[in-house]
Amino acid sequence: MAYIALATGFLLILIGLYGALTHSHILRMIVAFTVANTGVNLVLVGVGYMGGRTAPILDKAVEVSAAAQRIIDPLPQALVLTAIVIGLGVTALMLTYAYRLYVTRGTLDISRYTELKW
Amino acid sequence: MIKRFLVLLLVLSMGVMFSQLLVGYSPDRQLNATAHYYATQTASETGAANIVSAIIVTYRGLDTLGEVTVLFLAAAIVGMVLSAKQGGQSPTSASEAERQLPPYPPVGELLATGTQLLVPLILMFGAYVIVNGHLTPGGGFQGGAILASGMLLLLLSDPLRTIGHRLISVVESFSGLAFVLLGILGLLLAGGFLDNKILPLGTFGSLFSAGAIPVIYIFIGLKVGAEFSSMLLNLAKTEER
Amino acid sequence: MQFDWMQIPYSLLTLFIVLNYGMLLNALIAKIAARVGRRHGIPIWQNYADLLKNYGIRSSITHGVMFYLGPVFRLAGGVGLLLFVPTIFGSEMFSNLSFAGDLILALYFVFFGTLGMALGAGESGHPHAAIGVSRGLSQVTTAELPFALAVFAVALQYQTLSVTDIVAAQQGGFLNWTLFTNPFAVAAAMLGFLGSMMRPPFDVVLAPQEIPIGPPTEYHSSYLALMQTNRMIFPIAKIVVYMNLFFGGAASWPVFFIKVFFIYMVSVLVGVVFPRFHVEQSVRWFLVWAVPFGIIAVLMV
Amino acid sequence: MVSALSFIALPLGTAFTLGLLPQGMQRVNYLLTLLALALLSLIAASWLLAFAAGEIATQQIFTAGTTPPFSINLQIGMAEAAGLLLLNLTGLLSVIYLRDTLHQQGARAMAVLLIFIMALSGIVLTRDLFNLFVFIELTTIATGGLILLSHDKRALGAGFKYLVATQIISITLLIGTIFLYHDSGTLNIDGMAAGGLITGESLALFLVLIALILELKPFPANGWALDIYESAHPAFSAILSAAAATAALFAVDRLLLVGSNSWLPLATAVGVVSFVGANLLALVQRNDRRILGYSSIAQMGLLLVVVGQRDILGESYLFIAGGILLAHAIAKAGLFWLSGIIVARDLSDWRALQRNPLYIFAFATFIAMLVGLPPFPGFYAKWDLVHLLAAHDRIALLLALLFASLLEALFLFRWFGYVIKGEANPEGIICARNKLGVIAAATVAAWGVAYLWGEMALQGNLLYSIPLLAALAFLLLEWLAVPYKNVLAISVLLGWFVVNYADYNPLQLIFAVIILVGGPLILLSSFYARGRRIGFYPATMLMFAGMAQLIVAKSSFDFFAAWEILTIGSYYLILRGKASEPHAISYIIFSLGGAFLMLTGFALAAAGDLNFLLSNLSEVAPAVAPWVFLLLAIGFMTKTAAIGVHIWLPGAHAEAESDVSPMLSGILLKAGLFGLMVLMLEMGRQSLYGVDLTHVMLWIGALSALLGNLMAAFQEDAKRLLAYSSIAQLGYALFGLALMNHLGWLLALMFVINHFIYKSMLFLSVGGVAKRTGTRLMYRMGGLITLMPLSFIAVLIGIIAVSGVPPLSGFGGRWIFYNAIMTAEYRLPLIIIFLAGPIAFLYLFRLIHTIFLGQLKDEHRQLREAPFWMILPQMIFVACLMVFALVPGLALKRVDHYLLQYFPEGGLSWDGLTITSHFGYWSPISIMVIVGVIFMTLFAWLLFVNRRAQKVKQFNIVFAAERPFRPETTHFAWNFFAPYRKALGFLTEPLVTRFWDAIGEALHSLAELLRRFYNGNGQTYSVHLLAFVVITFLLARGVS
Amino acid sequence: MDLFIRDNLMLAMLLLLSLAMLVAAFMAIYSKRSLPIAMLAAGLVSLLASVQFLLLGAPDVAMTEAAIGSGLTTFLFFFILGRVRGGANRD
Repeated sequence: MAYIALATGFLLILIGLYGALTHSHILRMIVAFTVANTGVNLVLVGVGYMGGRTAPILDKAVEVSAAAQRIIDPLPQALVLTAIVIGLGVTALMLTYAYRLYVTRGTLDISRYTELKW
Repeated sequence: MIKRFLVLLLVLSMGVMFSQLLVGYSPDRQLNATAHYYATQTASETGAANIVSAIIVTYRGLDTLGEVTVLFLAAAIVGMVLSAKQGGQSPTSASEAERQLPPYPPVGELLATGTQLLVPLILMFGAYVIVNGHLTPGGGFQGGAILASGMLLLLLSDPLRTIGHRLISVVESFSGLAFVLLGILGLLLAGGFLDNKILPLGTFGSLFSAGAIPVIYIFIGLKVGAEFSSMLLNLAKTEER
Repeated sequence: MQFDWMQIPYSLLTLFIVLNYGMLLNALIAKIAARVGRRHGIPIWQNYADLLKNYGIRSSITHGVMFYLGPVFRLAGGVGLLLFVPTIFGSEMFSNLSFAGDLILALYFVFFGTLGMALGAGESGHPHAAIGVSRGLSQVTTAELPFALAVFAVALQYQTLSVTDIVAAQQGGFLNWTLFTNPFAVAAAMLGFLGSMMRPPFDVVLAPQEIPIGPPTEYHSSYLALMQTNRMIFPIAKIVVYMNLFFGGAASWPVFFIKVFFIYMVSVLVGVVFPRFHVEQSVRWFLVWAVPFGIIAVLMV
Repeated sequence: MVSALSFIALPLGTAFTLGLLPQGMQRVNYLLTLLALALLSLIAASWLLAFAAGEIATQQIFTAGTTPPFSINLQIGMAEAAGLLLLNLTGLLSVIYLRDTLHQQGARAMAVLLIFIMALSGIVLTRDLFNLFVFIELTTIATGGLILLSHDKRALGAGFKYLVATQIISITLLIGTIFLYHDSGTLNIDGMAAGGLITGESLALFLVLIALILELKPFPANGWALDIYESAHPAFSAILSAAAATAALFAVDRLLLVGSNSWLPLATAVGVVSFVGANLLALVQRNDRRILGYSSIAQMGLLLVVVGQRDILGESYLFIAGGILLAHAIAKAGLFWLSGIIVARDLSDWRALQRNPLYIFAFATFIAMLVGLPPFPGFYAKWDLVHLLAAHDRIALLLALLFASLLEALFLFRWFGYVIKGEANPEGIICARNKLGVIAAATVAAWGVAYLWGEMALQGNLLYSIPLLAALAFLLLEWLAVPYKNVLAISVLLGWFVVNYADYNPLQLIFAVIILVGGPLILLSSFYARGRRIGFYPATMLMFAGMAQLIVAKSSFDFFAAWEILTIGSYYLILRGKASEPHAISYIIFSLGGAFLMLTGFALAAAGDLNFLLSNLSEVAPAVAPWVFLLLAIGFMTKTAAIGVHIWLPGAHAEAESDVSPMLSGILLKAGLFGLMVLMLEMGRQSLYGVDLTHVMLWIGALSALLGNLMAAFQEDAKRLLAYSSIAQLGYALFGLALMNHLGWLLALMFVINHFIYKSMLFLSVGGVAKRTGTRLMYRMGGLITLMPLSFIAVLIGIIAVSGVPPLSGFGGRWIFYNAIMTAEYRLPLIIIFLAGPIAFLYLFRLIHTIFLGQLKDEHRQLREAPFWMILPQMIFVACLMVFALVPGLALKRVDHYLLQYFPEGGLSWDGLTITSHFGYWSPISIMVIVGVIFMTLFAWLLFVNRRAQKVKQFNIVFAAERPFRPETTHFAWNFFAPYRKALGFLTEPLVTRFWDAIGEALHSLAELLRRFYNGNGQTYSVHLLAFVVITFLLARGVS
Repeated sequence: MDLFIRDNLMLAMLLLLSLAMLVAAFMAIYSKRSLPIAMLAAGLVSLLASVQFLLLGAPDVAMTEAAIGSGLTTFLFFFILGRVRGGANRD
């Protein structure tokens, strides 16, 4: 099952990258990147997944003593949590940039922002 | 077309790399040493039932501090980007385009009433998620996001409502500061920076347990909520220009 | 060899002999050349007359210090060259002042007069003098080249730079002359010799026929006399070097007179045969025809 | 010790506090920010001091009361402390610099800046991979915000491009991280490295590494970064370049530990490509900030190479990496800060710096630091790096690095040239006190680090060398007027000579006299200058300091350092000329190119010995010895301007100031000869692939002599003529050395002395004339003999001496020359040099004729003799020449005996008046007397017969039936040797010049072509980035 | 046996979800005409991912992804889209 998650995640990343690199509309690029980011998150979780185990929460179903045999590796999940929040931060920033670019130049075509080059 | 093809080629090459990763991957049968430690020691060391929360708040607290900072940064920068000081005035073409936009349609009755009903509920739910972060799924981030969505509703229902920006800013900064101070307290009173044992661990599985984790989570929640809200507010203000 | 006061009168004697011989030889050669051209030619004492006349002319002008000193340089160069080389082999009396330096001194002192002359002419009021100088320098530098190579070949051959030693090595029959032991060097040197004698076909520098050009036309009276004196001495002095290096030197004055005469004649004969060269032509000519001989000579030793 | 956690907690706390303060309290906010950064810098400094003093060992800081790998830990050691100090100090200074902007932007910007610095510190400190990711993301986002500090509207676009690029980087990094975790079971980097679970093949490791490397903005996947450098606020660019890159480097360095060094080649390869590529592209840049961006990228490339070569650098690793890093950081930050006070963005707009010599000093310091000149840390670091590379046979890498360094020097020095030369726009600079303070701090830091690195260097601190200090001291004396400084300079040089006189061996003594006595002699002419002559004395003294150190250098390091110092000094001197900028750049490039070859040579010879003694050159392994010889010889020959590498000389000498040209020609060129002497004495003959290298040098010497003379003959510019003549003269000297026999060496030394005397003299006279007439074109002059008789005498004596006509000292040279070649084994090059001989005559005559003889030009009728102070040294030189002509033994006898040690055969005998060799003899005094007597006799005779000669007026002449009325018509001056040119001109076709021009052209075209690659589209940049990852991966896989 | 069915059931669900996500992702990239649809599709991907997280035993992540990834992000998108409406068509 981990393989499915991983494969899906990878495919999402690839799709996202392809979209980000082929669309010249800034908002579409950002959308594509969020897809890719979702893919990354999926990969992260997928890597930590272990078949037949439960979520890393110690409650009545999972006693502390048996935890080592029953739960899934919690670390990747913690990482993903962080990654999601960071992703949001970056996305928000990019979106604001997009807005601001639009306000100053009136276009959202990235190929128009080439006044700095060479 | 050539560019698309090139990109496709590159993406496929990346795919090949990923497939190699996939082929080389085999799921663990046993928890590795790190995970094993978390599984066995979390309860006794931190007193938190939700191991993920324990990791986020304590073991990898530094990450979380960074994470919170990311949001803080994002909010601050969104503010900076949107503030009019930078980059001069917008060119006429864009502002004309904006002026031609039809004014926002009046908010429906349903939404207005729904908001008034829902917002307290949402805020309550957010608080719950935050406070129970060390026991059940959820925590500061999720709860913070929920708090922010409440704020969002408020904004939607009345775009012109001025919410105390100053208040949000103070909450944002204060909770951040508190987080850092708690961390330093850990350094001073317990085993290290962000150690949660500055407070008694309490009874495992109860609300008031897990040392400082809930406290920290509260601040995180407040902070995350405030950050999101401030971002939204900043964005909302753009409309008035 | 050390300096001895007696060498001064002896050197002056050499100078005197060579000067007179030069006067006569030049006149003789002019006459021969005239006869070849079916002209009558000058009397044999013409050079004496010219010299005396020019020294006697009272009116003279100067364009400046260097103009004034030019002929002095020139003649000092000629006299110095003569005196730095032993004239008669085996004779203490006529080894002149050669204790001061060896072959190299002779080789470089040639330029002393040239330089002075060029400077003097440069200060004259006439642009053509400078043109003559520029041509003359261009030509002489390439003409000296095969000679220098030949000199070096000879020096290598005999492993010495002392003129006396070189002559000594050539004694014992004419087959020992460098002319026969190292014909390439001699060929190179003789080709260079043609150029440095300022005779046809390499006399565009002086250009007696077409236009008044070059230093001699600018100098007059006693300046000209000094230069004429030099023209009597310098070729002989130069030929003495050649004679010593390539033709076995001279053990006595008669041999000296004969050898010098024949060596001089070489340049005269060539001059009669060839048309006059442009300077760049002669420069190329020396490089193409004379220098290779010199190179071969140096490489073969 | 304050906990290292304060580097994270303190700025964060401050940043949050800023939000708490009510708005409108910008001053308080600003002070808080300042205070926090100052405090952090202090803390970092205290850590660094503690480490340096050896009080503490590397420390781990745990968090969350648990040990790693279960919690995140930080580590601080010496390197980290230094890095932190650098980061926080840069931050602090930038904040001071940004005062106004920050006041305007408010608390948010300050908070972002603080967090940025915090995140960078975090990158340096953390030992946890994911934590690293978090900090990197923080820097990314903060960068996105700080770009907006700029007033440049284009910054917005640049920022977006940057964000897009970082998205791809972070995706790569995250994927790599999680798989590394999966494979090793830990996120702790040390744990990964120690566990041994991660093999070199690990793709995950590759992804992480490449992502971190991409953070360093490697060429060519760096378009986004360049745009930021160009458009962001310079103070931010300073942080980005100095601090952010530093932090990223720490990260890369740490990660390379994992996988047991197997990815080091990757780092090296990427580094080399960056270093070469970025420097290449910078060649065609005109925008100052973009060029700084390129340079930053190049420096990062270099550092990446250093990191990649860690396996062979051993204990020197930190010293080298630190040296280069600090040099880069301080210089780059300083330059960015400087760019902030310059109004316009073209490189030539930096001319505004001319307004104050202190700006120029700062600028020069930064440029020198970037290039890696002594005494800055980059110099020591490069020295060690090159030596270690050579010791491990990584020659190709070494050459690539040096090539790129040369490119870097090219564009940096060209820039420097723009700044020094030309008219400054007085409004081109806006300075505020805070900005100037920051720049001053950077300058001070530069020198401080230079001192520090000198202290740490094995080879000893260059800043302790008294000559260098003396030269630098003249910087402080700049406010004095010329006469005082001149007196001081002369006495310093003479004093140094007197003090060291006893320690020189005869060979050194000859050079010492030329440098330390000859130098003051030429300096006498500097008394004519008025005002303060800013910049002249430090440069001159720097050159002399280098020379003085060069001749006494014992180890290759001292030698090389002295070489570099004299090169810099002379470069500044050359640059002072009016139109000398292009020539100065070609001089410095050829000099540095030569120096790099030397460096390689020394490194090969040393085989890892960082403090290699020159005397050990004789014991170099036979396999490398010929290569060492070749490299060193080429290096030295660049300075002697042997044909092929001569093209810098004519312009440099011609365009230099009147009193500088003689120093350059008479003194500076001798450095190369000295080097060759040392080399050949120690190494003797070497042959490579069966070719005897001394034979090759023989050819080069001969060709230099021939072509130098020939080109001199066709010049119209008097100083150029002399310059070409120098090429030829040094060709003779080179030839003499290459003969490798006693007389050959004596010949070379004779030329050294002679050339110094007469070329200094000629340059002074011609300089004086040029000063009076205002032109150097000879055909514009004429007839000056009456107006400037003393100059004329100097030139006359000079040319007689140069041409080798007896009785002056030049003849001595020729005589020794002939004796020397009598025993030579090779004849063909001799023939070439024969060809050269008479040609000297042509140009010398040209010189004296066209300037002094002929007709006086109308516009020159009012001229006076050259200034007294220029004539005085000339007359002294005339006297020297006479003395040397009469008694050459004075100078040569001792050397002759000394040379017997090395060449026992063929010495001269110096009995009485006559000097005798195996082949011939020569009596200078006799010659002088005889010639004098003959000359005087004839002169007296002429005076007697021609006592009433009349001086005629200029136009009192007639030719071709006309009375000339204009001087031009009576003075044949232009294209003097036309026939000669027709016959031999083909030899002077500027083939060599064309060759070098073509190389330069090709490089520039290539750069112009390559930079089209940066088309400005952020998306394309991302494609580059992805392509970079893929291609690097494929290559890495292909190799392994 | 029970476990086996549960496993297969989960597998099927995961596959289905993955498929749906990929389709949604393609929509997000390929919806040529409508930007809002692309944004919605991206949000959908995120939402489906959060379900998958739940299945993969990561409830914390699921919550976060749902709240932040699909919720706030999508909202932000629309917010900005509202501000720049018309910009897309102008070029």
